[in-house]
Amino acid sequence: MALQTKIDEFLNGSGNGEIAEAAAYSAKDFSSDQDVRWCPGCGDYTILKQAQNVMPDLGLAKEDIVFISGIGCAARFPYYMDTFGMHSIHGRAPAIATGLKVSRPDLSVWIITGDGDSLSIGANHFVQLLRRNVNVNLMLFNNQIYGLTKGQYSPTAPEGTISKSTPFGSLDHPFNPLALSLGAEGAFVARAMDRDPKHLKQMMLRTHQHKGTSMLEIYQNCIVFNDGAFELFTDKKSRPRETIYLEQGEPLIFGADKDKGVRLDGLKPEVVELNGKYSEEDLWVHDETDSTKAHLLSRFFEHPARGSGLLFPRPFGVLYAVDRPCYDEMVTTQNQQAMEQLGEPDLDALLRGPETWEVK
Amino acid sequence: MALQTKIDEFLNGSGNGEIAEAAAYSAKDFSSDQDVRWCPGCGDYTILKQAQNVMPDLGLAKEDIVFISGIGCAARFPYYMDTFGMHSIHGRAPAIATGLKVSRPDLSVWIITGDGDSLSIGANHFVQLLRRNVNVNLMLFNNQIYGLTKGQYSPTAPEGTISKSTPFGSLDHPFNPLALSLGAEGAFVARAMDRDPKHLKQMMLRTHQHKGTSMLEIYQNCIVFNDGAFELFTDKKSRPRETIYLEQGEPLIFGADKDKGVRLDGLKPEVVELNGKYSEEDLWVHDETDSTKAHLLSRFFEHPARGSGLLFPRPFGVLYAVDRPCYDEMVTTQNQQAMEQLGEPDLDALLRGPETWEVK
Amino acid sequence: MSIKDQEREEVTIRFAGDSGDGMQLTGLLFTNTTALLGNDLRTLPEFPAEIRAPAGTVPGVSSFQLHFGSKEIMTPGDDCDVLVAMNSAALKANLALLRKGGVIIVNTAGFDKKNLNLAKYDENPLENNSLADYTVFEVDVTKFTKESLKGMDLSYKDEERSKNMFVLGLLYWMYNRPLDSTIDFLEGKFAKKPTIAEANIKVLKAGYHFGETAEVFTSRFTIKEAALEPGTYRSTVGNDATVLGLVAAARQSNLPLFLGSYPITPASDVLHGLSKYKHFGITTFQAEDEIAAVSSAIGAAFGGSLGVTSSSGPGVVLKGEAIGLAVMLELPLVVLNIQRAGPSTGMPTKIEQSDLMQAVYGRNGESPVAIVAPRSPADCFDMAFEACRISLEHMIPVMYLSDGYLANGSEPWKYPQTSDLKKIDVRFEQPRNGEDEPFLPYLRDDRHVRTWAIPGTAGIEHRVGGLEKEDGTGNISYEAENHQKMVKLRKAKRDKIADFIPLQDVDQGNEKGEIAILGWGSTYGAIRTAVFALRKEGHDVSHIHLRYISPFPRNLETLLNNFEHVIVPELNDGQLVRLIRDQYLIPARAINKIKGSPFGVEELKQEILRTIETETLA
Amino acid sequence: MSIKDQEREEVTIRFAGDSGDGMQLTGLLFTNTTALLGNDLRTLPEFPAEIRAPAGTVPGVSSFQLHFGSKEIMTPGDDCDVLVAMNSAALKANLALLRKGGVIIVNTAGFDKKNLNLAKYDENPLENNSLADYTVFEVDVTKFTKESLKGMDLSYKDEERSKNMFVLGLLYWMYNRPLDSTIDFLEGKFAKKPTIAEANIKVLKAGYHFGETAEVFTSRFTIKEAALEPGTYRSTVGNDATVLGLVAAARQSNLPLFLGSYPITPASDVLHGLSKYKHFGITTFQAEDEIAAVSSAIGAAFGGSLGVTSSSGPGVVLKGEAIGLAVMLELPLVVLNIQRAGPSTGMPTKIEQSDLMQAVYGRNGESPVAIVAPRSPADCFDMAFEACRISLEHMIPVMYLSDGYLANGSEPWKYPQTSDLKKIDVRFEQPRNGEDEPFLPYLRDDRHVRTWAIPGTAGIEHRVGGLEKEDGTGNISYEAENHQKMVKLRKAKRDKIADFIPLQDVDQGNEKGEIAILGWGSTYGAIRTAVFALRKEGHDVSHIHLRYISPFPRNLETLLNNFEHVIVPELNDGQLVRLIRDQYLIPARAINKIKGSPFGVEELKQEILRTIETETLA
Ligand SMILES: Cc1ncc(C[n+]2csc(CCOP(=O)(O)OP(=O)(O)O)c2C)c(N)n1
Ligand SMILES: Cc1ncc(C[n+]2csc(CCOP(=O)(O)OP(=O)(O)O)c2C)c(N)n1
Ligand code: SF4
Ligand code: SF4
Ligand SMILES: [Mg+2]
Ligand SMILES: [Mg+2]
Repeated sequence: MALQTKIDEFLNGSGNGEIAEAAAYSAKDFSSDQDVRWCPGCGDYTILKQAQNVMPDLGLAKEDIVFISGIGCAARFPYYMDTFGMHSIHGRAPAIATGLKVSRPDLSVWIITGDGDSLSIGANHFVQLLRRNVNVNLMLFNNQIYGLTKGQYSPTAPEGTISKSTPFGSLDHPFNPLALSLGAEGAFVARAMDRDPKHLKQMMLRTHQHKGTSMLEIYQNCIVFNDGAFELFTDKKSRPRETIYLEQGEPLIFGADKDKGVRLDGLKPEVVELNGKYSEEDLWVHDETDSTKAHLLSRFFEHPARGSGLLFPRPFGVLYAVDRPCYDEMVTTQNQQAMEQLGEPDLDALLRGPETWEVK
Repeated sequence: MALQTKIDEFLNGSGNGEIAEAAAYSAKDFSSDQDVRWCPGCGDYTILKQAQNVMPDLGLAKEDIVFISGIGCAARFPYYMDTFGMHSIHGRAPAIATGLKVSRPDLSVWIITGDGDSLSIGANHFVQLLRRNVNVNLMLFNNQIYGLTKGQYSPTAPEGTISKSTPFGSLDHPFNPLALSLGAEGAFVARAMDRDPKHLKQMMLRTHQHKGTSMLEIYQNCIVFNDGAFELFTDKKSRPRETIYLEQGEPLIFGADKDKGVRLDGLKPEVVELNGKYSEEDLWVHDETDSTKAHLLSRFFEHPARGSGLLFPRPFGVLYAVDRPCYDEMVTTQNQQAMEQLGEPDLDALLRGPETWEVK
Repeated sequence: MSIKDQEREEVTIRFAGDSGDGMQLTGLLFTNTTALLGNDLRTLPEFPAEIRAPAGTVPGVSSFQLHFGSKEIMTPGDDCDVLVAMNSAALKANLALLRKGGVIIVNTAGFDKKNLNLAKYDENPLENNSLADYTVFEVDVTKFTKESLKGMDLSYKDEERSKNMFVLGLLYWMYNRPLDSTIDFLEGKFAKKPTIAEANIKVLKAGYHFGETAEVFTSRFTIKEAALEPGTYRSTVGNDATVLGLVAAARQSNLPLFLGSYPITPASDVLHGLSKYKHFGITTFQAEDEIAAVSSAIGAAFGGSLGVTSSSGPGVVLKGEAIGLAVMLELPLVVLNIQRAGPSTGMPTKIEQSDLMQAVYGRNGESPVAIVAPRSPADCFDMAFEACRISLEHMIPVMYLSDGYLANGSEPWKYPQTSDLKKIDVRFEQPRNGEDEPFLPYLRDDRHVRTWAIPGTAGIEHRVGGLEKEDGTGNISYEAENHQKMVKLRKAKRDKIADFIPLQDVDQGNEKGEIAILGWGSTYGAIRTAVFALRKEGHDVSHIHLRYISPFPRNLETLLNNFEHVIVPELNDGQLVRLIRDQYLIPARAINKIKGSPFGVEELKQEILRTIETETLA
Repeated sequence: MSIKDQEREEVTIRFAGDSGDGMQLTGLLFTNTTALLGNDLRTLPEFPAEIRAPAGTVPGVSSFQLHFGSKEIMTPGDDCDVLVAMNSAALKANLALLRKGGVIIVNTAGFDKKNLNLAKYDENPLENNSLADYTVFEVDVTKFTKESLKGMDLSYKDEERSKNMFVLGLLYWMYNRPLDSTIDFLEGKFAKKPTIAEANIKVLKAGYHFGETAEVFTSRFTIKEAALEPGTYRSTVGNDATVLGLVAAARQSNLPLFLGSYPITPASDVLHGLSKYKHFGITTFQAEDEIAAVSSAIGAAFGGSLGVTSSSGPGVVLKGEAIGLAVMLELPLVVLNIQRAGPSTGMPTKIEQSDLMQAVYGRNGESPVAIVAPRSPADCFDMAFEACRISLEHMIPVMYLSDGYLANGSEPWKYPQTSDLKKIDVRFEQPRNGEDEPFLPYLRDDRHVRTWAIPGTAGIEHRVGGLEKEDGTGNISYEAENHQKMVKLRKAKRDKIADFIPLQDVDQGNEKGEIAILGWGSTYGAIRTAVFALRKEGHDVSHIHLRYISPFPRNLETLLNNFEHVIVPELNDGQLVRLIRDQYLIPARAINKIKGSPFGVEELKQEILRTIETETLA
């Protein structure tokens, strides 16, 4: 049992957080009174919409939800959610969220961040968050560009990107957000896209359900400065060929006519046609808990076409999800154990210290 | 061809950097006049010695070598090397080294950093360096503790570490420096230990030979605040059982009597005894260029004992080494191409700009 | 109906429309034409706040203000005489900036239900005579544009896009400007798309003829040439001039320039600009953050390059620790702070000069740096060059304080020839061999400046770092006397720079007198104009404007003591005024504006008068 | 031979040896015994610089200085009367600190060839009578220790380790102190290792008897009780008192305390200390860097915790941007800066108070925070508590400026009872339902303070951020008037704190007079003692010491104007003095020491006299 502070007294006293009411929420209960100020057609709109749609399904009281963002177009997000929110400073949202969640484990904390915010200036806090596995949900809006500052290349922009700051083309090799997250001990790593709202909403639900840091990368179209960056995956025609949706326990099948699959030849993945030579039984079955498979999936788009000359599809869904103790829970437990070991705090004893003397 | 600046004129003029003389160096030519101020018995001493030993083999002129460090015990290193050096600020050495190497590709740049310096405050610069693949060598002295500040746990310290700042035991899950490096697009990832100087020197040579960011993790004993952290691997008795030295193209064999090996069962590595049932032919053959194998090796110490009940040994040597374009080289090329496209710089034309008018 | 032809000494026009309406280009083209006619001028664009707002809404409005005349023009103008409003939101957002009696030219097509709603007008302002105080010209720009393009089958988008040319043509007619430079521009720009070029030119001319033929406009205006100093001019905005100043400094020192930067409003254009000039031996590095940006510049400086880093307040504060390192290493480093309104993220697109104290004191320990500040868009060239010169010649970090007003504002610039530029004198430490006595990295010359000893130089291998160092050897030292000596030396080195910068001049007025108005940075134009007016009215006021702030010019104290009252107007809550009061114990008074916008001339004039009264009463 | 028994009013002893010789413990034990005898005292340890140097070398020397007496003792003493040198390096490093004629007790075993070489002595100082000016007692401590332990078969290491007890015993004899509290301590400490306890006690007694029997020492000294204010005392070092102040504030506000911190000398002990008290509802988080440390504290404060972050100069400068965010969010935040010698990495283990200007101005934009500074080790408790109180009651970041001298120095502390402590009054915004009118997060009370509205409270969901916000609603606003209003409001809120802190008192001397010595922070003891001496000599000097620096106490200006001259001694190049000159236009003069060490009383006295002369001549 931990120390009862003013916060506990206040929150328990004030009759807050009855889930009862929560149940009654509709999506629009989560839209704030601020007019949304993204460019018309920006992918951020659909993501916002799905976030508002999924909130009622979480069974949480509105006041127990907090959105924390850094700086960027994406980072304007909290203003539009009628929950508690903080639009903080560039890159620091994971650190702020850590302080909040560790001190207030009762809250549902969501981090909204862009590819620059999280993988450029904020990359340190990003990897530390994943390592510590603080129980928060992080939504990384990846548009492969700095939107708010009007179009410089970002750490996820492919080599050769012509941008305001790279008129001759960018030279740095980009981060692979999922591979970086796995390397940083991430225990939940998933990908979605703005143009598939149904799946996006499912993924948001998964991030909420997973205990620990849930990293959801969302491909988001910046219509003004980087339009069409993900067209291959979002375009109705190319999508079936270019994407694969991962389902736990299901074989890796894709293609317009579900006629392609991925199999493992030893350690090497390979794309095959399901036309006689190979059938479903030969295919790799998705297992969210297998870190090696997650590694391979995260690297798919780098593998060159092999053998069959077929290209690898881009995986969407949950690549990796395992349970690992959460930092915030461990802190709570440790503080409670301290209470049990050391007993009720006695300030006078503390002030007195080990040794005193009298002066008459 | 690029613009000839004062630096080019100066260096070419001044008859610097004849490799001829370089050849004549001995280890002690690389030890500076400063007294070394590490605690007696600190692992840093042997690392320093090997660095001084390897320098003459690089065939470089002394003045073309620069050591850049952050802050920490390890970071005192440059003061003891009679080369150019900078003892900078905490965590920033990779960024400083990037600026130096990009502007002076002619130099051999070495980064010296501790586990706190590189994976705590400096983790952002660390991952960005690997991603960009700047052609520098980074030696990460991992002692799983903050030495200079007298004994707080570090981001590589195992859970439960009792330290000055964690009297009840640390709670954060540590980074795996090699896994993080691979996730950050690292193209050269290796591990050595202070207590095996011969192998350590070889590894230093490899980091130098590899083009691109060469990340060498060195297990280093902090005798004062974390003595024996790596005893299992450094201790003569346990070492054969607990470590495995990787050799390109060689099967994964270890054990005092070379009687154990590692094989792959599909994606799953497994330790086997080479006693009849399995022989060398069944074992996994090391391939530095295989990112999946590198991933598996980097995760070895996490795999629980399986089947045979045998524990995995800790891998030392080069886990991963592939060629990838270096950022600094690409910058040089791009600047040269710009010259070719845009011609000799004409300052007056630039000042004049697109449109002018006369006032009489 | 006859058209009156009138002469004007100065005019301020504000072009306002939706972000998509191309008002910035319209303004620029009018500006170029006007410059070519020999008028003096100043311009200031106003962009919507960072996030793009939906078309038609007030936050989506983009404007461009131009102030030009036959007299000296030093500001973009207080209120404007003519407001061009391409839609309802543009009118709503800018009406307050139009003087009573001013002219409004509205595109009626932008005042339909949809647009009125988007602009949150409940009534159409064109109908409820809320504009009685102004002369309103209603023109259906959209319709006329489309008509003039009849038969050219262009996409709807392309037709829409050329609306602004109609307005431009109309204003060219109103102010008697020729079309040719604009036509040249259009032909150049759309060389690959002749139909587009043709369309734009058609619409431009249509606008011009509309003025002539449509019997709407009752008067035309002419503005004579200004008495500008003879010479060849170009126009420039501050951030471009800053870029050119850096390039020039790199050439005049014959050093490679390395810029480590991280994008931030309003500094990003410095990064963008420099990255175009790789052939000048310039490397631009977009770092992962501001700390890496400045650190990489320090690394480059260690290697012998001109190391530069650019940012704005929230980014500069992150650089503090590394700047302190450069102070300790005694390496050259140029830190550009294109200031914006703070604190914290503040108002990124708004104007403020509130990072001066941060520049002076924003580091741990006693950490002296030099500080310079440009006073006009073109002056950004000179002061950026000076920042580099001081940094290289004195081996010290230099802070350069520009702001959003200079960054985006433009003026005619009598640009220099390379031959007019100073050479920057840089010496690298020479190689040594066994015979020479050992190299001492912290040996100093009579300016207290140490030598620049770059890697690759045989025989002078040495180590530097952020720990206190022994003078001379540069070895780590915790010795008491040495530390005090070094702290004083680093300050003395900074103060010594005063011998290598110009003495402070009086911009306007007497060297001695009743009132001195002391300014710095972008307030120059407003103060100069206000003081000019005050002097005309017979006030004994002088204008002193600082471009070198740390160290101050040697004669500043004496100069200020020549005046009974010193008044310091700043776009902050009082910063320079504190340095002056502290250093010289002069009871300087502050005039402060913290509204994200520059001083208006009239506003400033009144403030000065008010202060004078209280002063003289006091 | 008879032994003279003499009385002394005060004595300063310096224990010096190798890091391994346990001098710190020796000093602490002597201190406790001395405190129990009712002497007043101050102590200051001196550790080797960060990196551990090899045993026997000068950089490896660790010392502990104790100043005690029957009169008021306010500093650890200038030069010492007795120097204990356990080896050659210890003598070399500390001799300069011994007054001429002082006593040296050397362990001769530490003066063999090996030790002399390590200390870089070419000759044995004990033999070349270079010590003629001092009274030297040569004792082979090592030998006597081993002898006294004969037959106890202990490891060599354990024997070596108990050397220091011999010296302690000897000094107890010299200064007439009882052994019992030390014996109790040893029995407690080694409860699990009775032989070690026994050994240490044996050696302790051996040392004591050696004094008595060995016919070496000619005199013993007694120091009477000091006239301390009656009450119960404990001793404390500053960093511990800081920790207790934070814990007390958490309890008195009944809030959970969240410390986000990153280790750095000399601030780490605050993190170490707090992390022991988890059962007080305290969470300590060792963050990845200082930015994450302060950011996590802001996150915790947003959630309703008392958010604290601790560091030293180079770390605090990294926190600037986030502190600016807290200024904008108007959340409570306590920032502890345990200062060290700068700039840059500087001299981490050395003493300086040069981060004041950084605290005041080290952020972009107009970013006002409150600043407090403790004046003695025990005062760290009060001011840490005050920092929390001000921050929580005024919803503003508070900077707390301690330094290495306070952090590690100790003094007797008449510690308070919980019942003596203020309650800290915190109110959370109450939940609302549909009927209530909408919640306005930036509504203010008459102190300009907004309410603390924490997540989990129904009906007051709201968003905050670093962009300028509209007063009242807290919505983003780029509106001109609003920005100026908010800048002024944030400052007014900070200034209003002056109504909730004590008026400035005069520590010593008259309320009006010739000279005021104005100090802040850790220079208190030295100034107080120097002023005391000066007044005794008949000078009209008063001592005013600031603990609240931003805002200044309401009456400070009037108070300072009561004096003809104001002199400001600081351990920096002049910082507070600049704030005073700027704010009050008072020609305050600075006395500066920048040597990594505190003012010596005599040194300060002389400096003050010199300044008075020049002043009165001027
Ligand atoms: C300390 C700091 N540095 C830089 C900036 C400028 N800045 C704001 S957002 C941003 C990057 C935005 O890119 P991203 O995170 O991808 O978000 P997006 O706008 O693309 O959604 C930058 C560089 C800032 N506000 N603060
Ligand atoms: C900005 C800043 N923060 C903190 C410190 C204090 N500090 C110095 S070294 C260090 C960590 C050292 O640990 P590590 O990098 O592992 O090096 P080691 O001493 O173990 O070799 C810290 C926290 C500092 N010098 N500067
Ligand atoms: S700039 Fe791009 S990311 Fe930002 S709002 Fe516009 S479309 Fe969206
Ligand atoms: S503290 Fe540890 S790491 Fe540092 S020098 Fe001593 S032994 Fe080495
Ligand atoms: Mg982005
Ligand atoms: Mg370490």
